[in-house]
Amino acid sequence: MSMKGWSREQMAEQVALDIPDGSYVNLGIGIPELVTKFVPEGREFIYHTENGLLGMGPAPTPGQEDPELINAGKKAVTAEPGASYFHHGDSFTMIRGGHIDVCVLGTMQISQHGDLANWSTGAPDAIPAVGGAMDLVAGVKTIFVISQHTTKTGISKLVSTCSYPLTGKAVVSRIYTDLAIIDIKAEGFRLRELAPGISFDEVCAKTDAPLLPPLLLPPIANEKRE
Amino acid sequence: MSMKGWSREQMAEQVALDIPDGSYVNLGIGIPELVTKFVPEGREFIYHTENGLLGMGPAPTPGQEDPELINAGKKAVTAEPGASYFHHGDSFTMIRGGHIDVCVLGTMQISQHGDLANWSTGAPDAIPAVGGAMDLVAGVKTIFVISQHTTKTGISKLVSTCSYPLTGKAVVSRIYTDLAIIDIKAEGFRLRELAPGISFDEVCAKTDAPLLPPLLLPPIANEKRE
Amino acid sequence: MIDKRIKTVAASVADIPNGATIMVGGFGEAGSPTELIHALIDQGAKDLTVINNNTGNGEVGLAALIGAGQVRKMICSYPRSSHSKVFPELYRAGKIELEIVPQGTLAERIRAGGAGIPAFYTATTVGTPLAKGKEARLIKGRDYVLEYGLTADYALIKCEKADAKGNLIYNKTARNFNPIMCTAATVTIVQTREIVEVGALDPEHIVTPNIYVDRVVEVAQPVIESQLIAKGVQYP
Amino acid sequence: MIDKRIKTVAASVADIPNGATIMVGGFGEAGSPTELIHALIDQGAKDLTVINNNTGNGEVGLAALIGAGQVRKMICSYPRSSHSKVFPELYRAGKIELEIVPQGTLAERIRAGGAGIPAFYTATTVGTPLAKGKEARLIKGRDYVLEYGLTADYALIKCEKADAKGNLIYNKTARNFNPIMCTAATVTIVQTREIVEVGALDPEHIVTPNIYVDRVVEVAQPVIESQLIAKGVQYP
Repeated sequence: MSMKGWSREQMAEQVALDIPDGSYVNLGIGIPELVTKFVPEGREFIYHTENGLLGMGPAPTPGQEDPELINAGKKAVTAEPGASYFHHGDSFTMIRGGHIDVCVLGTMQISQHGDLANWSTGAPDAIPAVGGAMDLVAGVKTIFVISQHTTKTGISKLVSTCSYPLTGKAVVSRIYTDLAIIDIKAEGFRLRELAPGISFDEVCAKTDAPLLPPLLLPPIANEKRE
Repeated sequence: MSMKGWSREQMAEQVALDIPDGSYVNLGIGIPELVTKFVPEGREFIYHTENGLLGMGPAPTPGQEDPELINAGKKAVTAEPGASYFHHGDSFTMIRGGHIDVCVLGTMQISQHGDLANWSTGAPDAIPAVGGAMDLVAGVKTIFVISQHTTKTGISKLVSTCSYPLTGKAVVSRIYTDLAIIDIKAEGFRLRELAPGISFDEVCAKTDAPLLPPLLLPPIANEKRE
Repeated sequence: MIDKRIKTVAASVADIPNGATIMVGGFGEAGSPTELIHALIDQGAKDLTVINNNTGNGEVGLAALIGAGQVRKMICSYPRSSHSKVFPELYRAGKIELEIVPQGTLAERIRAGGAGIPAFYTATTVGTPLAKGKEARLIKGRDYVLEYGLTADYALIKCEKADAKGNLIYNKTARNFNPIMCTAATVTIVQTREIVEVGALDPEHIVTPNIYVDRVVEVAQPVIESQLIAKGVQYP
Repeated sequence: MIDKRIKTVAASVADIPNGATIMVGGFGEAGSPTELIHALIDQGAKDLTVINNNTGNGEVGLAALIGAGQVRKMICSYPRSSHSKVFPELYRAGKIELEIVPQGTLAERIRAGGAGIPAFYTATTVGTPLAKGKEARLIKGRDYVLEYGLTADYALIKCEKADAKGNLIYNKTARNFNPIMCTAATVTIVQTREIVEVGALDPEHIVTPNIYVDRVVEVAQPVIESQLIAKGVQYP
């Protein structure tokens, strides 16, 4: 059976490949949490969780959970050597102050301008619940989004303009979907890499906004053009 | 020899008598520091120093000084049991946030409206140096001033309007001088108590603003008038 | 001499009046002062405004306080919960108000309230529906909104160890909102696993200096909310 | 893997360019990174803006840096010193600029700079000459002025113990401005009495989490400024 597209794990692996050694990283709940499984050999990431821990480690072995050592998703975690605890004011100093290098988030919609909508459908009976998402997108240096390209019913999550309420405006740098890696550029969605067995036309068809082909000029040619 | 007026120590003692048990207290440099010697029996004050110590104790015995355990005047101090260290941001959270009960400061001038001028003469060649005084008067609940009534050349420090640059506007509650204890009221300087051997007329003569006599109505009479 | 110890949780919350604004520490169940909240349910104060990141779990602690109809308004970042229907039902029925504040802005507003900062600018919520009605300002080329400091009449706090003077240390991520809430309330009431001798806590390690604490009550073996929920406990 | 250790103080400050803005930790001599400052004197960067509560003592440390003519502008609360004539002479000669900021506002501006708060309101300086030129605002019946966050290109920091990842703890009142300055600089350079194993510092006791620290250099026996001054030492 030939592979077509990326699995959730493979999407997370692609994200991990793009995070430099020594980065301070905050991972959203869900698929983003899988990034920890794919840290490339020779690199070290330090994980931050909003509820007051820098140097978060993986889930403890069953039976070793401590109800007072949890992550922002309220699941039991561990602390790595060199970790530190701090209060919520200090934790968001790290976020809002631009000290976290990379945040990886899931999404409901993302626009060609990098607008993110991942906290509310805006439905009249929805109870608004934003958590730390607006702080993260406003403060973290680089926002990566990891998400299925379309909803379960086939509707594109990549859109010209978000119809859902925004989490942040022009905040996302790059999107990792099951079909492709796409940069957000001044000119809009720009394909960076296709998943195995996926064609440019297929991604275009499933993207509800213009998708630009990758820039293929080799770096040396670019330099010469300067 | 009959006593006339209060000594520096006696001024400090009068201040100490007016500080309730359990108060958090910040003492300015100079005469205010003497307050620690006169804490009334059965009372406990906890001393704060701006440079990051709550629970400051007295100067260490000579030879026991630690250059990394100092007060805001940069003199060696000690830490009492129950003391804590914190950074400057947190230290001024205590001050600006209204958590310190009493601050005792020296002064150059004080007006009948409670304006304090204790940081600069405003002379053209003076190098401005304000330290934490403006933060203290803006943030501490009760500001007591302790000072000689006049300068060495006999000029009143208690004035109608300060001619020196202000440290804070309408911030002082009470003044303790060598001659008297004077409240700052909406109506101006109001005598509270005379030092031994000092007459009301003498204090009036040495005060460069109207001085009102003490309110002599007993509390019971006051209640009846309500 | 200074001794802030109180014998019982009931006595520690006895004076909280109807209409009070109360900060409640904890993030999820970690650092949640469940015994103090239960004492407040027993006490019965009504018409409360409660500030907490969430709206409680199951039918114990904060969720039970809300369920008892004692809370008029919640200020929080994330009122959803996987184990609680209490808040959503009251909210949909129009029986409780909600002020939604992003988690970092909530933390900073509390910190500002405690630090005597009446208002500050932040980029959080710019360009989103939560910026609606907020004063906007361009500073050095970036858009910000104005946010106001938050204070409260009371704070209900949980910590690991305390001394009689009110110095506190916490356990791991149970620290969360507790230290900043201590600074922002007029009266800070603390439940602690252990009361230690004054001087037993290293001055370098104290997280909440005693100036922020008014009452300390020992709760040696606090309940764990998730265990109560697993057992189906409803308070009271 | 993450290892922020640098072998020498000279290497740790080698890249500081002319015109840099530098936060220098310490209050008086306590917590003053004297060896880092001396390395900066040796390095020779000029036209610096320096943020420190004071202007140094005697003719060593910050006073020596100022005396060497490397500082264009000082931002501080209290430029007077009983043991130093360096700053007053340059100031009166018009050779150095001074921005005077109340101590608490200085601390809060640094804290705000590190916390992504571009500006905040405070009551400090209201009604005084230092409020001149500041935007005023009435909030809930009280007057405030607007103050802006401060950031720097570099911070020079002294601490007691550090690990290779850059976690820090301090000693007593030598903590002072150091932790907040760590948060507000693009590059934070730390001299520490001791470098310990990663994991040797208790996660509950770390004052500066490693995210704020870029370079750590061990200075096992730092000079004590007051002792140098007593001996009449002039640097270099």
